[in-house]
Amino acid sequence: MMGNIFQRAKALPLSGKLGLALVIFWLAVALFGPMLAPYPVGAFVAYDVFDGQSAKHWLGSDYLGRDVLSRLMSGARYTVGLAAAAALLASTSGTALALTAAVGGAKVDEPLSRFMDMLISIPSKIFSLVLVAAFGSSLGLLLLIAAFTYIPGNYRIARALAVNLAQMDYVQVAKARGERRFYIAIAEILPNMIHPLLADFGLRFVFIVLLLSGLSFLGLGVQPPDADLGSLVRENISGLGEGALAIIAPAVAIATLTVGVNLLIDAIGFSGKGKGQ
Amino acid sequence: MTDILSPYSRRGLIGAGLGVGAGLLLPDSAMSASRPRRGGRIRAAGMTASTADTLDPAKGANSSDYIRHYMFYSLLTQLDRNLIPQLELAERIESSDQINWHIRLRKGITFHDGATLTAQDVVWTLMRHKNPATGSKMAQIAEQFAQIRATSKQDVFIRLTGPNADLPAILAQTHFGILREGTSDFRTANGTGPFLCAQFRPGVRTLARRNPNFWKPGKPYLDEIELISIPDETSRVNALLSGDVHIILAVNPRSSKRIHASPRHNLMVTPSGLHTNLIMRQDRLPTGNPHFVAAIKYLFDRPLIKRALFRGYATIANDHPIPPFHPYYRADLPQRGLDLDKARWHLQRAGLKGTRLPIYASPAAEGSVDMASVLQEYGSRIGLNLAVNRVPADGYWSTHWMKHPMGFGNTNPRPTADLMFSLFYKSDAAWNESGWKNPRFDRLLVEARGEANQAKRKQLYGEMQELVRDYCGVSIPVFINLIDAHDRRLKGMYPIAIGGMMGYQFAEHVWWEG
Amino acid sequence: MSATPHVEVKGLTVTARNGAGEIFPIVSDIDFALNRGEVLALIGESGSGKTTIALTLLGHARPGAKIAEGSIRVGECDLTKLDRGALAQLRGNRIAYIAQSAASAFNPSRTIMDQVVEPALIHNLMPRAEAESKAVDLFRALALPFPETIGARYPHQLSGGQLQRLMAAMALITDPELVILDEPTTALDVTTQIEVLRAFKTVVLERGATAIYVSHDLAVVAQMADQIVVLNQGRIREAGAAAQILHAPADDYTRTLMAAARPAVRPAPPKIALPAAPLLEIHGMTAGYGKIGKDGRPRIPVLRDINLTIERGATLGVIGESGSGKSTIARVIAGLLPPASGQVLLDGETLPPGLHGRSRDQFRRVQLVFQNADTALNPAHSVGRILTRPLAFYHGLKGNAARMRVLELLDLIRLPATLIDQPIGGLSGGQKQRINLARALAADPQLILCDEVTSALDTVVGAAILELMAELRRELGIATMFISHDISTVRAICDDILVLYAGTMVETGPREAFGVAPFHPYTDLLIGSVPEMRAGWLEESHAGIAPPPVGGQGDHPDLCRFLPRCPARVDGLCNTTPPPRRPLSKGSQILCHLGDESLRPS
Amino acid sequence: MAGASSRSGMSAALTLIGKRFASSLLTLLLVSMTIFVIAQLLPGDAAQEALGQSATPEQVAALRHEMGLDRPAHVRYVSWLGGMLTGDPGQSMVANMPVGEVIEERLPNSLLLAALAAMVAIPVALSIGIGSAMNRGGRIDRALNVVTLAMVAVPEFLVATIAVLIFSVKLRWLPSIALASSDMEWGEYLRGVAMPVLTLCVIVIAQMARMTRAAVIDQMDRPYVEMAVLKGVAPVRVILRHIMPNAIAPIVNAMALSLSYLLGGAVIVETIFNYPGLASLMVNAVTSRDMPLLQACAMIFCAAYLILMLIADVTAILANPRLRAQ
Repeated sequence: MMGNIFQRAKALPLSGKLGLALVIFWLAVALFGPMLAPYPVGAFVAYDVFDGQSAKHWLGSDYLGRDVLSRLMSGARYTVGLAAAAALLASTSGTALALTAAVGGAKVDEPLSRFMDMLISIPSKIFSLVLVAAFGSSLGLLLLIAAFTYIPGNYRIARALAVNLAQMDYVQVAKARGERRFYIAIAEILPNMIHPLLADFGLRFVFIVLLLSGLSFLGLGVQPPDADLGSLVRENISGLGEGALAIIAPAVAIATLTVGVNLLIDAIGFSGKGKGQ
Repeated sequence: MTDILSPYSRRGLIGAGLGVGAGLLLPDSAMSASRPRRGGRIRAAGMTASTADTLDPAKGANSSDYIRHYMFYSLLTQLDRNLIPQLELAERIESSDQINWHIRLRKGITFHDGATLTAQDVVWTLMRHKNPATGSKMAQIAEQFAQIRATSKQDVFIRLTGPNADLPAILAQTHFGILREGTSDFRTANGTGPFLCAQFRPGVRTLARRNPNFWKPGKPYLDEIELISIPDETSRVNALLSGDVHIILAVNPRSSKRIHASPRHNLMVTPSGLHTNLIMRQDRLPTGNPHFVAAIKYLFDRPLIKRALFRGYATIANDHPIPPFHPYYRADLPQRGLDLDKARWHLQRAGLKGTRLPIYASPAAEGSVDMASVLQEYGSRIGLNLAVNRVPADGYWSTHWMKHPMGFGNTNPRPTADLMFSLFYKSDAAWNESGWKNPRFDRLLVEARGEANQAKRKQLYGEMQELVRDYCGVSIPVFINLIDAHDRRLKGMYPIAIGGMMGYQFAEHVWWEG
Repeated sequence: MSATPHVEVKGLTVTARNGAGEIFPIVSDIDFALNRGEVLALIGESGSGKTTIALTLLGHARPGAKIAEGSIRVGECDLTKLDRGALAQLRGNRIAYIAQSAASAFNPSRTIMDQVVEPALIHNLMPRAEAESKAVDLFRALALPFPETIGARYPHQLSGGQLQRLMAAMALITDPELVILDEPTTALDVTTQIEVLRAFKTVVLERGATAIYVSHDLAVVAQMADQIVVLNQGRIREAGAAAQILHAPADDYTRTLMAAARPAVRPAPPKIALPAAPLLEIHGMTAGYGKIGKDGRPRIPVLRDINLTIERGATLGVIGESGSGKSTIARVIAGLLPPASGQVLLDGETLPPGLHGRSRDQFRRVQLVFQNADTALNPAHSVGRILTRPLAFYHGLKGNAARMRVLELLDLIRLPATLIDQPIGGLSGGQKQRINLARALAADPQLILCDEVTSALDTVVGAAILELMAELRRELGIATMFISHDISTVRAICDDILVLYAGTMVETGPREAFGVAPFHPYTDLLIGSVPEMRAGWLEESHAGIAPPPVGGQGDHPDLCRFLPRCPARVDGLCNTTPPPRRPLSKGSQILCHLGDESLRPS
Repeated sequence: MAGASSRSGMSAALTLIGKRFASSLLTLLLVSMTIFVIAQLLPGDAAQEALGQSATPEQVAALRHEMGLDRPAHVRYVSWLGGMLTGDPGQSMVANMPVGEVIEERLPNSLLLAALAAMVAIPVALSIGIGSAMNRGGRIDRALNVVTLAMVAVPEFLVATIAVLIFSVKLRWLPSIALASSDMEWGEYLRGVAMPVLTLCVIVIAQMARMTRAAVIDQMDRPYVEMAVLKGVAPVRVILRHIMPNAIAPIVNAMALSLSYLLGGAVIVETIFNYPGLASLMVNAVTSRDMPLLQACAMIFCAAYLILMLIADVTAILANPRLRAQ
């Protein structure tokens, strides 16, 4: 099993390897970052704010004189975890609904599509604002908001795929065999949607990272003293004028994380496709 | 920290106390350098923009409203740079018993529509605050107006429900801006102020043109002021630095470095009684435990807050709401500081080691989120597990404020010590934030209000400060300085401690040297 | 014969790169030459490299492939030495290409005329007006209907045969010296194929262009080629004059190809003593798509008044051209399409019309095998999983028992047991079709509905599948409905035959009845259109000749559907009165006004 | 002939528009109900928010009565809906103006900003998408892939702030705030919105470019493309004349989705550049609990989305002769 994964990793193109390396790096940071961080995430350790790089503080200090490296290492897990969980939730629920619509016929499809239109047409950040105001900010709510925002997009793509696949002969064969809709959706249709859905997952992941940072701009992010990467950028934005590391470091972190995820997924999709043909 | 959703503060603006000494000026004392001159057009940026923006002075809810109202309306009195009420539309204000007041108006003052100001206008303006339908922010204060009537075309008689020597200071609040009798349409402004309202688009902009018939000769100096709002602080500072606006309100201390670095701009710092305070509800546990309260008060690293949160633009406070520059400030009270040992001891006495407590903070209360982070950090060192619960500014005051065992409030300065204590610390006050009940304090409050002797009064207020400091469930770590910034060519600026931009009154006083 | 050949290919090797990045040859050591005006046929099965070679004559290799070695000379130019621009100058100008499937090779969003004149315009050969009038001339020459206005149409509005001819017009608009025809009739019905072949022969070849004709069908090639090159797995097996290859093939592989093209007639197995009720009966079935109207017909009717019977263990052949509704019969029986009216009886019991309400056992007894194993087998599943599912679903077999049964099934269809864990993607077309069949067998059915199970396969592979089916039928006694467009296959393996035209049964009868004339005019056309493996057949065949003129058509919905194409139609009768169903003396029943005496004898 | 098919195209489009109209009304109804229900969950109401904390209970009660907030929720919703059906979106509770007037002031600003952003973003996205599709797998393609991904990944407030620091504060080329006002000249206006437009473009270009690339590549393997190449058609013409007519439908669809973001998703851009648009108005309506205004904004965003989707679908019909004929 491990050998298999290793082999597949070796077979990836260069961009895929780079993506894999970045993803592994950020996963490791998300998992072990809080343990390895040199200072507690909320500790005021530097006398000066927006310090530059130094031996004590590798990435300088933030707007309150906290250690940027520590905050980055602790914050990565929120971005990685939230975005991954929300993207996963959005993808699975969007796909599940799309499958329901594809095998359920117009009676299911029509109301679902109206519901999705509704979700997609309310601006997501404003929607988040209302929900946070109504229910209070929590990780769970953030997760739900991000997921709900991106369900319709996934639904559209998954539905188009599933409707096409539902016309395939093997689905007809399964129907003629007397299979139930659930089996058809799960066993016959779903496995053939995985690659495009993975690519979509990658893009949703990026969008969710972006949405989370957008929400942090509106003051709706993770609870302090913790902060996701977007919040780290946001809270240090006043350091931008002086080119503070406190803002550059999390911005670079976001970019490498999202680009890495997508490079990897592109590469997997590519090699997967090659195999299928 | 600034948030587009948060009005600067939801508390009504109230002028500060009486007779405050000078000494608040910054090195850039424009007064000496230049003579006032006419002309010029500037753009000013406030910090709140909303469709709720209003031209009705009674409804003024935020700094942008106050600035706007000062441009278009005049008041009976106005606080000067020493926070002493000066006569404006009133020529004379007199009372022998502090209950019955007589006000004589200046002659020949005209509204923007050409009508002449009469006593009837003043009576109508003041009385409308008592009508709930007006929605006045001063409704509570106006309750003490027992009777107001015009005794002649120039004379107004006011009878209060009880003695109050502070009436002139109370009338200096923008909400009491004088309207023409019967005004009901607030799509434009019809006042007696220094500027005419050329355009008013709520949430977008206000365009003010010089009032050529303003009753103060020579004033105002500027031809036109465009007042806009830029809620995002970074954007506001950038707009100033890029020359798009000429004066901005409410600069974050963190941006002060950038403005200092600009040769074209000046900072104006206004020390004030504004503070963000921690509330520990006395009617709830564990915050009702006096040892817990004491522990928390020892846990604030005030110099750190002053330095890190406010970059030094703050005054260290002593857990009571009277700032050091206030005449009734009690200087001999020992300053409380960070003392982890004492905090730990109190916490042990409270028997609360290891408990987890949520602490509610919001961008609505300036600096509270970071203060909570500071508190949490130090709490963790003595085995106190505080969980910061940041909630959005939107709805904070109605949903969270005073509703949790631990949360933050944010209080603007009040014109008198009496008002500050009566509104926030009296046992039965609606905004008794911590819900503490101290009969001695309540007695002192009544006594001080009736006391004519200034020295005696100072002593009474001093004891009240001590009581609040030691027993009240409110902790005030620092008073926050107000920071504005403006183009160097804008002259005539000086701080007035009741608010930014010269206590929101800059429009009348400044001139452009471009 | 001139001294230098017009086209000469020497030592041609085309390579491609596989997933692991290794380079391997797809075709190698190809040599051939042909003179001006000659037709050379490249013949072989799929994967033989015939299209790859044909494309190199345009200097083109598909993405991932590369012309690695050799020379390709057309006239004066060596195509391997030309750059992109120079090649673009040649293509669609001096060398033209007619693609396999005109339906997909025409751009769906542009008008035919736009596309037909494009080669002339981009090579600046003539002004648009001239090009258009030339195109109209070509349309006329190619016997296209409405030559003046057909150019304004879009591809989806035209039939496959028409598009194929239009593609020829597009190729000829620039008067090319070399035309490459890449399986130009493979996707067509036989009855259409003969028309297209005729058009090609008169217009393309008689204009004196040199041509390369790519095909897998020896009989078609026999009509067109002067020379034949037989390819197998990227190499030339045999090359020579057409007559020699067709009549005296020297190579074993060529002989196998020839043999597979003529299906062996298999004797029907001895009939078993029959119980009272036949296995499957269909009575008065009408089916289609869209809402069912007041007259009981669906808005888009596909099948009308279908009656048929399949005895236990018997094989019924259903034949018709594409769009005739033959697959729809299978879909109705399987329950995928509920009929608008009529009944389907299995073992004397009425089947619920749709999927809903059928018992698992009813499902089990009827199994559907689709034409294209590539789409009928879920590419995400392994061989084992595909075969296990019906075992578990119908018989509750799990674990080792299921695995044992899968191995048995693999053995039954002559596939190695090692395939069990393979993903479907890696199998060859023939292997897939066997799995497709085995999946149906796994249900232990009484009736298998085989929808064109061999038409997507190469002849040799298809012949093997037919052989396998015959064996299974002998061993297992399963009844079969064999749906096909190929009358020779149907005649070879079926007990009874049903000819379908535009959703109506035009002729039904035992297989023997389809060996001798007279036939229903459509059956006659069908049989007459199957190319024979000899030169000159195309010229001699009477199939596809123009029908006699008739007056206006009545509006009765049951008028003969074949009327517009029928060479035997009778004015005043066929166009006014619905045809009766009548028996012929040879044993079949036809839907026609004409009878034994008036139909064309063979 | 061409005339006939375009006429049938129009009728197909009209049929679609008719059908869509009905389902759009349903969607709008659904949105309004959702907004209403969620807004009911918000703490406080317009009266409390307008009066602030200094309010006395009598004041709040009086204002509630004046605003009609003392009626039960369903009554308020039905009366709002009734107003809507007669074309009256009601009175803004906070601004004390008809909602129509408030919207009238902001909507043109939002539309103009979105239109300008679209005018810049669409050609750029098309060029990037087509460019990378033509170089599929090549160096340019891979570079553009990473660049577009990175563009999506950078938080928009960072993009905006960096742009302000460079173009306004440092270079002083462009104003840092977009002051849209009716008495402005076009040149001045365009300078003012240059950076908001730029920021919005950065956000939407990447997505549109990626979809364009995918749609073009999807067509590139079709036999008709090979046919065109074998006719000697030059690469650029292959893309423009042969591939684009077939790829246009999914591209327009993706663009419509992205463009719908330009209206409602511009909150952050509107905030940073202080642009008086609809999104910030809606945020304002949320914080002041101004239900009629909030509903009106939601209706506009929803309608804009539905219209864009309709445009995309009509384009798909008009571009596809097969759909046109139906």
